[in-house]
Amino acid sequence: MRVSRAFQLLSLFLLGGLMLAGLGGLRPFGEPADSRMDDYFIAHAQAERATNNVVTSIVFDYRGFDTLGEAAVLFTAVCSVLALFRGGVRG
Amino acid sequence: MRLDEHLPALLLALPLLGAFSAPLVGKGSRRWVELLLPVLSGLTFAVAAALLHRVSVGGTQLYVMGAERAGLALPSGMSLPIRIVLEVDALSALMAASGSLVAFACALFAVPYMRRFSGFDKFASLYFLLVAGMLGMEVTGDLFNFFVFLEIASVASYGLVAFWRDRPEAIEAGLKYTVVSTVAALMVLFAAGFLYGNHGVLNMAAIASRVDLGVADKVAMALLFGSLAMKAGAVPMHMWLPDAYGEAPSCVSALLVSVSQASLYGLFRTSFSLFGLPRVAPLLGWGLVVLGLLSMFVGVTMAIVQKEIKRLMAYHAISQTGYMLLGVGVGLVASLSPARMESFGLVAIGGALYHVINHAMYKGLLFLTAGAVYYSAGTRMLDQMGGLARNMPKTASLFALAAAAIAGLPPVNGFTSKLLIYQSSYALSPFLAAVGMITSVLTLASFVKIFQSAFLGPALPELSEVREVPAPMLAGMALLALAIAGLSLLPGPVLEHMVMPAARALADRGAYIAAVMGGGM
Amino acid sequence: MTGSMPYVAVAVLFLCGLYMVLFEHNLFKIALGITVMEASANLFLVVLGYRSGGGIPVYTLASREAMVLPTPQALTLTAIVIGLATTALLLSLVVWAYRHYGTLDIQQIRRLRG
Amino acid sequence: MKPMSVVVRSVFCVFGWFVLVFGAYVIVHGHLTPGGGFQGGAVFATFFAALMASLGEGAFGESVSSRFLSTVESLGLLLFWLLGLLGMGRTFFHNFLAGSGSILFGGSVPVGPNEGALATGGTVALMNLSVGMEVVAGLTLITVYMALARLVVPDGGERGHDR
Repeated sequence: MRVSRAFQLLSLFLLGGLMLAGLGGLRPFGEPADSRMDDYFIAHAQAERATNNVVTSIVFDYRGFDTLGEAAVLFTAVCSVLALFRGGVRG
Repeated sequence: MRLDEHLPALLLALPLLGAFSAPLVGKGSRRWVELLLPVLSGLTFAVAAALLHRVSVGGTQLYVMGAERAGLALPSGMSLPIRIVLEVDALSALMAASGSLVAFACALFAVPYMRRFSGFDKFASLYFLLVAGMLGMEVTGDLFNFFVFLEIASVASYGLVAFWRDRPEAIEAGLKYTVVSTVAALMVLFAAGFLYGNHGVLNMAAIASRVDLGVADKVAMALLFGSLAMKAGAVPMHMWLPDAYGEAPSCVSALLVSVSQASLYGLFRTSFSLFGLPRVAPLLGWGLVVLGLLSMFVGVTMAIVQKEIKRLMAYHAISQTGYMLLGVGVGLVASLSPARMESFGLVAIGGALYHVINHAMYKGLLFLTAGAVYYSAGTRMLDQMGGLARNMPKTASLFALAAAAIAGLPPVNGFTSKLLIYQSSYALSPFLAAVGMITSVLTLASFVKIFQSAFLGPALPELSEVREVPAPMLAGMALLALAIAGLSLLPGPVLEHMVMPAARALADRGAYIAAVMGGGM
Repeated sequence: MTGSMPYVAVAVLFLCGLYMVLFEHNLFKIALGITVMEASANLFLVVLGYRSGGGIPVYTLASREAMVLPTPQALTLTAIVIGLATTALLLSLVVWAYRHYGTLDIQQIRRLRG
Repeated sequence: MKPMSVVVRSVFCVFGWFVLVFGAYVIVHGHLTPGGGFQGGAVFATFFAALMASLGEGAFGESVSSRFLSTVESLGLLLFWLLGLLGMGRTFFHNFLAGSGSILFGGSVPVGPNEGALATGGTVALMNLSVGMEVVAGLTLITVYMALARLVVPDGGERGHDR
């Protein structure tokens, strides 16, 4: 029990400290360090992909493969939930 | 349309197709799913093998998702990749081929093995998703995409570990695994966020070309290193692993070994390609070495006292992971000076990568034989087994082969890779090699004990009705045994054509970056 | 005058979630803690994408030229769905754990040891 | 879950349908306005959650079967996968419809702020639809199964493992 409490405190301070240090070391809020990739999307989404919504053009085109993965994660969760409760729900 | 150009995409598209269509196919009859599972797994393996061949002939393959051409990483006027790039170098192709071979063998094994349970279409979906997640982690060149595939593999394995929901232990193992590994995956997401916030890109090669090791970079490095080491099951973050491996159905445990190795791959990429700058290379290298020593020793000592066969094998998996961490760590420490790299660094990395493939094969085979024993004898407790070799001679001989491999007995493949690791780590420090050898002896003792108590000796009266397992299960095990035999009989060609190119690809940080960024920055 | 307040909000959310995951004994509260940590990750990604004075990156009937970075928003979308999937699965496992053990206290759900 | 009071039920029966319309709107206009398949699908699935909360869980079984939902989910995902595959003339996930002039979302848009036209976006719009299908069915399935979880018998009669 003592060891476990020590482990909990250690993880809290380690992870919390890392997080605070990282956030403290990040560039100031509202000033992107390098926005070339995003500026490309903003500039080209309409001409290249005929999409007014730049975010959607990224979600389904520029990074469409991520979205397939994301849909697969949701599908995985559905499959797991159905597998856990299989056999009981009719209809 | 030339198909061979699209191999990296097909490698991920095929298992996803299987996952999405399994519920539809399962509406017809279970028989169709039983056909779909091995056939698509086999096709995936064929694609992975073709990809391995293509990479070994033509060098690193790029695949830019959704671009005009597959190899067009940088659109005109841009010096940064903007799309998701799959970057398949020799290491990725090797890992993908070995992982998909294990997946194929386990799929063959799973068909009769899971016949006693309902929900096979859900099982097949989750299985395909686990394969897709594993392969995706190994071939992607994009940090956020890596996170997405990590999550696919994790969520699928949560569902599969808890698949036998009637056992409280399975639910408990699933819960522990879910909580721990969700937090780890969140850390990967935070790390991707830090790197994006600092550099404005998500492509791993592009990030690697701009890493400046400021505070945020270092934090991202620590988060990635810690969480991926945890997902790979390195001591002291291993507590979820024996539970998850022990409680999952055996065909899944065997595949989970390869899935953990995908995290290991991520750890190697993080240490070498992403952050392998001279300033932090010794730190990361010694970190890997320490994790490796701890895993080797703690894993094997915990394994000796276990009474459940799969739990015991799971602790051995931790201990074997230690060898890989040790080898790669030694290589990373040596990478500071070209002379040391040439004399033992590359050998260490090669040995570790060779051990990765060997381990995927023999540990997969061990878990499958444990599943076969469980299927026939109906028990997982070692003290309730005895004299099984009489009724299950084939399973017993396959088990003996895999046990010889994991213990590192001379003619079998585990020996070659361990020897390479001993040699090279001895060059760095004799202490490392000594720990490795002690671990190896303890492993041998442990497996001699299991073989003697479970398979030899007088047959227990309650086990006299035990029969050999059905043919597809034997076929799955035989496939892995063939792979072990191949790796044992041809160590030279395997090392020369598959493993050492992978080791060089891992060690060459510049080439990894240049493949995407086109050389000059 | 927001300064770095958004980062502070991320840190506070993260620490709250981490504390819950590490120190709570109730499985449901642990699941909530994970959800809070996921929320902090999503907030973190959105915060990274902000550009001072930018509007939403949608051209339909847009009024000003400057737009915030669209990539983090797309990433957040993905991360939210992934978080939702994990939470659903975690809660299903909690339901089963309660059914088997009759409790949600993690100190009593300990059959696997050693 | 028991049905709630008559006030809740009446309000749901009258206004619940607007949730469906709004969800469908968000899905279809994903490439023009903030929103898309995931968001619209989540809105749409709220309808079923509200249905079960207000009218009782029996109401769900009368309206739609989980077998049907599972089919819709798989079909949505397969459509998504297929749209990715069809781009394979160039690469996986290549948007082969955008600006092609095809009547299926093949229109092009002027650069800069504009009022938007529905028939643009190419596969982006089609993928929104397919993801919408998947999310509606998937989230509804999760809600239903977790709500009806207590009906599952703990030892479901499987005797393949040692318990």
